[in-house]
Amino acid sequence: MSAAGVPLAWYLILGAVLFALGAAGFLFRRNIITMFMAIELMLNAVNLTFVALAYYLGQVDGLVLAFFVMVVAAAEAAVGLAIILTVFRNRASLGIDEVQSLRN
Amino acid sequence: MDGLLFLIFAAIAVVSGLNVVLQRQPIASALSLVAVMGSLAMLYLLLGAQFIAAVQVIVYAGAVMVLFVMVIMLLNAGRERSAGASLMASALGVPLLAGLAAALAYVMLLAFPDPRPVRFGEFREGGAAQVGYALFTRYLLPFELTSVLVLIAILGAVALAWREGRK
Amino acid sequence: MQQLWLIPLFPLLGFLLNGLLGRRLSKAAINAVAVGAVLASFLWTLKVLGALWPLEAPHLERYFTWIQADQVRIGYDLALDRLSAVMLLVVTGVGLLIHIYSVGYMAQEGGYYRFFAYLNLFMFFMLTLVLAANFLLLFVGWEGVGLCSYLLIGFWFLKASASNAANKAFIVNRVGDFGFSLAIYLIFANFGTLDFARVFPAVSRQPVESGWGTLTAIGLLLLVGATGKSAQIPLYVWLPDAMEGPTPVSALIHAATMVTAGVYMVARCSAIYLHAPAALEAVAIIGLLTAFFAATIGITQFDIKKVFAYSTISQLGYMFLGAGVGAFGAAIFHLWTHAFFKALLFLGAGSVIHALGEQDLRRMGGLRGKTPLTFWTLLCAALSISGVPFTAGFFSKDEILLAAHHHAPWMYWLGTLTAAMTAFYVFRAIFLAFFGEPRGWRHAHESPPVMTLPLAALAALSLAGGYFDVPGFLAPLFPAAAGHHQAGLAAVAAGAGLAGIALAWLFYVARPGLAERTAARLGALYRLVYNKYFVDELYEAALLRPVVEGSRRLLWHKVDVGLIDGAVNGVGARACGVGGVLRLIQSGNIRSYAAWVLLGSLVALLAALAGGSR
Amino acid sequence: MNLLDAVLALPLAGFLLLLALPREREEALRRLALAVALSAFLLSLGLAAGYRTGAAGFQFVTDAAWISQPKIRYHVGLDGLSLWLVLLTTLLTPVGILVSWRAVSRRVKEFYALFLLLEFGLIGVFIALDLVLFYVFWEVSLVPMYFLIGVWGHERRIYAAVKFFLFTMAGSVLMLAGIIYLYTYAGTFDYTELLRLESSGALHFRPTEGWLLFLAFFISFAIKVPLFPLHTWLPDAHVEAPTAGSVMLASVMLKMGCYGLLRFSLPLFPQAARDCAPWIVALAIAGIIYGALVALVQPNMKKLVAYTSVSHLGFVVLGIFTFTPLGLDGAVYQMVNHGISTGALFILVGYLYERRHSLEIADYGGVATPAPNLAAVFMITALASAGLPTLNNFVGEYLVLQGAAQADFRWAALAATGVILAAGYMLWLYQRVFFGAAPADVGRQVYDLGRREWAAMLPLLALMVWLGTATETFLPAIRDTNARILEQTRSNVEVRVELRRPPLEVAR
Amino acid sequence: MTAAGFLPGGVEFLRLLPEILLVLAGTLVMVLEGIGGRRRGPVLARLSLGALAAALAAAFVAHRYGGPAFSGLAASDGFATFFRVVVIAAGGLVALFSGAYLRRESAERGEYYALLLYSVAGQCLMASAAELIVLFIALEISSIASYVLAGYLRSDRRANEAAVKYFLLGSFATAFLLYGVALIYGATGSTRLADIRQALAGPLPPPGALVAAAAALLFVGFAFKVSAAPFQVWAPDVYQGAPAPVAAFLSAGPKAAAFAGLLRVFLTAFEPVSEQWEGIVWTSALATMIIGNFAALLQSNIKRLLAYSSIAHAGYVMVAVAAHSAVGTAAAMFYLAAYVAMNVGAFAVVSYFARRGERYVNVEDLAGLGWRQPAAAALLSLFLLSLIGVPLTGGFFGKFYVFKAALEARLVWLTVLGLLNSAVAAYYYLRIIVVMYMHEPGEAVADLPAPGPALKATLWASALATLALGIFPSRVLEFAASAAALGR
Repeated sequence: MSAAGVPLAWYLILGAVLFALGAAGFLFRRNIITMFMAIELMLNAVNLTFVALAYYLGQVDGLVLAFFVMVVAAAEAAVGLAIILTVFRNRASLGIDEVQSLRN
Repeated sequence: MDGLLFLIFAAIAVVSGLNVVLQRQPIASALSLVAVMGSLAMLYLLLGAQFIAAVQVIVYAGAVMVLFVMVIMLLNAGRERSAGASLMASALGVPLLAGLAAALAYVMLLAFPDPRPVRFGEFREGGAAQVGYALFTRYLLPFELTSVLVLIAILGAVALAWREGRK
Repeated sequence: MQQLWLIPLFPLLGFLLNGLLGRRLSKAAINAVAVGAVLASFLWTLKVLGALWPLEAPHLERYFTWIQADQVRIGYDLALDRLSAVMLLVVTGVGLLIHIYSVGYMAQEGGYYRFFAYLNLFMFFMLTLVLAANFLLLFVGWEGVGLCSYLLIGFWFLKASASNAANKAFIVNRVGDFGFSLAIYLIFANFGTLDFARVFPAVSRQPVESGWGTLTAIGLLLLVGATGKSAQIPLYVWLPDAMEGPTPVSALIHAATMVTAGVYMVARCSAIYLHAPAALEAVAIIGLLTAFFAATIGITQFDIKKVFAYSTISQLGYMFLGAGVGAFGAAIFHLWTHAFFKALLFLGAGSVIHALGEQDLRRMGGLRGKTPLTFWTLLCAALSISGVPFTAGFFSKDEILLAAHHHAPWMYWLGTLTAAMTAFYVFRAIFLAFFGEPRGWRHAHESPPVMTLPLAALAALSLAGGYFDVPGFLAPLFPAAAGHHQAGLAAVAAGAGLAGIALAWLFYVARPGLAERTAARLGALYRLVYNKYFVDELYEAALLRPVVEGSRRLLWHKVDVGLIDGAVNGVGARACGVGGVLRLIQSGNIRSYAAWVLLGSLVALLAALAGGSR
Repeated sequence: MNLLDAVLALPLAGFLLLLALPREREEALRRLALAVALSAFLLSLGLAAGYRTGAAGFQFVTDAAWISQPKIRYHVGLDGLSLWLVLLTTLLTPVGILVSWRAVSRRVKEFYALFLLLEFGLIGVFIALDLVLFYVFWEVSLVPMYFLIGVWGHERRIYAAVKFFLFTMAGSVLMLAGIIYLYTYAGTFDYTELLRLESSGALHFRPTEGWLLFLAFFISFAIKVPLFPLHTWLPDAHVEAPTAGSVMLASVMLKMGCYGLLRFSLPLFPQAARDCAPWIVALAIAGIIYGALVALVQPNMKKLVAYTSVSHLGFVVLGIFTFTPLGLDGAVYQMVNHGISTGALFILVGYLYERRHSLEIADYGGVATPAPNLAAVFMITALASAGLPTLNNFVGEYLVLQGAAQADFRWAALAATGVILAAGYMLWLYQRVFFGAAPADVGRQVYDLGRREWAAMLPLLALMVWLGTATETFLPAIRDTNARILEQTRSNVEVRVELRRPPLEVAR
Repeated sequence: MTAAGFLPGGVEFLRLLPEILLVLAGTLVMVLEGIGGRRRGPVLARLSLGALAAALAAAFVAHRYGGPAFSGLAASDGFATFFRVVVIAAGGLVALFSGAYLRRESAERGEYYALLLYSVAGQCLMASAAELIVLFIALEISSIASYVLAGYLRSDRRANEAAVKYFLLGSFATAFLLYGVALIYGATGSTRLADIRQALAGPLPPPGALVAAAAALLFVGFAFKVSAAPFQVWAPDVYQGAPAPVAAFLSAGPKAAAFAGLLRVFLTAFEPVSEQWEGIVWTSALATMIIGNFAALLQSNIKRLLAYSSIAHAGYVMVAVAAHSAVGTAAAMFYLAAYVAMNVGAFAVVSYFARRGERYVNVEDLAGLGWRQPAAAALLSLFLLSLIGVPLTGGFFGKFYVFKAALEARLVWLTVLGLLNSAVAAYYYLRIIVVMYMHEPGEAVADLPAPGPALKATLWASALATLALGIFPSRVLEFAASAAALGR
């Protein structure tokens, strides 16, 4: 199985695009959970970049980094969701736009 | 062949990524995020990172996303209502994002002009063995740190989610 | 060493004693201190003069350094030459008489000790002025006498008019002093010293300035100072108001001594003026104009002291004329005689006021019988000032007019006319006061001897004072006043005086009421003169109000509060405004925050890609 | 630890001591503060006695290490310029304490503590020979004054205090920038070292640099002086400050600016200083006339006096920037004079306020009748500040104007008008307050000077006469210091306009 | 190659002793929290204080045995020691005065102290990390703990909001940071700062665009944590919403640690390409100062005001970074030390004053404090004066050194503008003093209890530090200078 693949740059560009998409989600979604998921999307994009670069450099380190990113993401998820929970308890809503009592 | 695979999964990834952004229904976003992750796992395989691909599916798509879905269900977060809006975000959002994507993509093209196609199987370091070895040798410190991190995550989650009532 | 410094010192001690302890001292003690101090310096003056006679060369005494300006020493140095000798005699002599007179005059007044303290202080400064051996010390005396005049004019400070007059006097004098001080700076800058003994020789080594030059500038600036102190056009306005002060003050300060300081200073600086003809000419013209102009006003006044005040201005004008035409000796001569008869006039007027408690000529009349001594002494003074032959005034005035004629005939004629007017208004005052029927006063009484004795002494001096040949005495100091004696001119001048007297007789004794009719006929002109040509009003409108209102409305309200503070507060407001705008970033909305983060990162990204953009 | 350090340390010690004491025992606090201030004054007399005129360089020098890198040293010393200003400070502090004895009744402890801290800072400013040390004292003196105005002041005290602080701060940060920038050139903060470098020509800036550096220092000094048009903080600060505050502010703090000009601006940046001189002189003269005119029409006594300060300090700046020995001597002399006479004026106004509780001139009149002594003292002070010969201000003004006349006669001519106006506003003020018949309530409220009030005024009156007549007590030290400063400003500067020699110089 | 080469030797543990101690202590506290009975709060508080003290000592031990650790991923050098001391001290001060506050809110539980200790541990590690991924994880440890702390009062809506904002934006920014790591990894093939430096300085440097982008993205990540413009947006809301002690903590430890990371990364790894990022830093510094100071002018809520002030101070430090020199680094270090002392002190007073439920957090509420609680007010004034930068306080020499560094780097305009900014800043700090001393006491101070011993201790400690740094800064500065020579 050896058909011409695509240049590495494509993977990286895909990563960039997904990163931007994640950012877009953070910007345009109004549901806290969705925003959080958008961040996860961004992290995935970064991971893709790591992996692609690992391939490019022929090193395992990139993969290790990707692995750590996953762990961190998991940890963030746990705390993040807990925080979201408390917000929901106090506000009975996940609408981010309701969460702006702190302002000038 | 693997060029085709790339295109397919890249397409899936982008489309479901878009879906994450466009869906007003959190659960839908969650599911499409799972799809993104799945396709990314495939791309990892293409890049010869079997171990990461596996972890991606098991931990990420599996555990983390399940957690998300669970919370969504728990708080039965319905369609989001649009209360108030951010002028800043809606006005600048699209051009900014476009700019960001463009800039990054441009950097990539500039930095990796090498036209040689990515070939499946060229990179053989991606196995669990190699990753594991790296983890427990060169990257011992961060690995240990992740344990602390997870510990904090648990502690934090407890500290926040705990209800006095249950004492 | 003749211990010249003792001469001013005695009055200073008198001042300190009376000033610090006066409130606890008895009247007698105060008198003793005050009069004693002046007497002491008078006697010491005589002693010194006796010792130094005939005082060919100036006698200089250096005491200690006052200010060491860079390399230049400005010291407490006193000098005595024939010029200052004359002044010393006038100041201490007349001063003594007036001190004695005041004992009687002020007997009933409150603040007795204050009065005599001030009077002594004045003597101190006046003597410093006269004895000063350099310009700065002269300036000390100059300002000091101004201060005392301020204090004494405002002696009755409960009266607004008094304190106003006092302020006016001081401030107008300050305008003059402004010129004087500039002259001093110029002298120092050009000659590197302020000592008379160094400046004048240096000056006389200069060529005579044909046109405009430093010396001329100095001369004119000095003249500005002189016009202030000696009440010449345009700065004479303070002197009439100064009559708010007690009459002895008017006599001592505003007739005999202080106001003549200007003349003294001009004479002292003759070296400069002789090398700056333009400046000298200015002196002459200002003097002449003042003499004439003041005389016209004098004719129309009814306040007896005002009449004499304008007469003083006029007579000072004469002295300036004299100096201006180069007859410095004559000017000082007139200063000398004037000191006697004008002091006498004032003291006499004081005695009258003391008798009636009234200053308005229209409410006097017929006092001759009641206060004969005052009358006769006043008459002597009047004759003398009118230049009736063989009185003191005759000689001095004659000298001046002669010199004037030699300098420029028209000056002589105008001077003569002035002389006539002088005679007229003085005798007008005499006749209105002592002749005719009493107008509105009940009882009057002659003053006590402590007042009349000085009157008598002065009367004698104003008759005989002319026989002391001051010009001759001063000849070594000044180039001989040109123009030999011309009997004709003298006769004309004397005639003019007599004519004036005759006219006064006609108007106020022979044909009472004629004056009113004439005044009515003259109408507008009379009113103009009667109101002193509205000069005060003019100054008020043209100088005072613009300055005050301008400062308040424009400088303070507009510039200070409006512009500068406005700008400052504006900056403050602007800053807060910026803050207000920046606060808008903090909308509290996460997604717009995210947009900021995004914006920032994109900018950073692009900037970095651009390869670092400073 | 020589005498000078002791003089500096004493107030600081007093400050700490006061902080430690209980606030209830107010009389004791007052006494202690007075004792400290007086002993500081007596010590400083020792300085005057021990000062050797003509000796080169600084005296009573202490040069101890403070901060290692960059080298910032505790380097203090005294010369003819600082000597009298230090004495002025140490003299006026006890006077100020006496003046506030009854006037300050609340928060006594803090008041006197801050007052001593203020003295500490002020003395430090005048003796610091290290630029950073100077800046430190400069700012330290700012804080207590801010509190004195803000806490013990009158109605609009807060506005005034903040304005005062911000004005000074805005200036001083620029100075800080200047100091540091200078360091990046010279590699030292030490004043004497800098002088050496400057005169050896080691400090050559590019023209613009020199100018900017000069301005950085100049602006902060000009604000402090205050030089027209940067003066608007002064009237507010004065009107609102408590009497003692006004005294210290007018008498000493304003001198910090003038001192800075002489100590730093001229010697360190001679070229720029000479280049800017005409403009600065223009501002100074504008200030002289402007301040006098505005003072003329003030309805509020303190404001009036404040504006006279603007006018008087215009003379100082004028004198400094004539670059003539006379001008500089006069400027320094005038600093001291103004300290004495304006300080006295503020004290007297304070006395009036204590009696009538108003600063409005309109609320007074005829005070001379119930309070003849007060009237007499006020008269002498007013005359002093109006520049009457034999009193202090005359000498300073004469020297300044004479110097100005040597540099450019027109300057003298313009500036001298300020002297006329001085007589105007002073006598007019005096007339409206003291002359005339006293209204009933004035007669009731106003009483004559008390013993403590005399005690505060007498030394000042004595000094007015002393400074006015026996100038040789003070001038020699000033003279040779100024000579050195001028020497410094001539060093490697091509003087564009050489001073006009007398065209008619004959007395060879 | 064998694993043996990678197993850390004993000394390497010593080099990370502070972190290890803190983590262990945190865990211990957490466990005890589970088993301990009532009144355990104060005990745990003392325990954690002890742990922090020990860690402080350990920091010096680690310094004594300085050197790389764990195959060069971390390093215990002077730089690390300096920041370890700073953040541990900050954590200690906060822990010291948190107790009273938490008791008042009846929320003194072990988790709080555990999280605090963990967070401090993370910050220490940030200071000593020599490799990007370690740095990243350390950052996450510090951040996640502080996210939770921000929302620690879970029933308090403001706290929730603060937490969620902090968390979401924080992880958002983290993503950028990570992306930057990825790019630099791709460019140089390593994430070790030393290697990166070599690669960038080496004969055949990696593609400039990639490096530039990496630098930019990394800067974004750090700039967010130090709340530099335009990434400061989160700070005011979070500081205002978070409990006062936590706000104090956030403004001190994480900020200092993030600066440590920033300095280390940019002055070792990216030093060779400084021209590519100094412009960004310059701009950000200026913007930060301006936004911080000017926005603070109109604040009425004192916590928010202090938040803006802490933004402004980040700007000043950023000026030192912009100088990118050893002197600048030393200046930044000194500044942060001084800043931590005075800022924690100020927040301590606020937390003491706020009362239950933070009723009184407006500037006006402080009216008359100066005469009701002279000591507290005087110390607060001291801190404020130090924040203004008045001499004889640490704040002054902080600014002094920062701008000296800037001028030596010829950043003239940045200096002038910065100094003018500090003059503007004087206004809003003075306002607080004005209210305390020049306004008549209001109801807020009427029933104010005297400060407790712990608070007193905190205040005096901070005050002493502030004064010490202001009067005898030499020792600290010398140490900073010796430690500042990064990557050389």
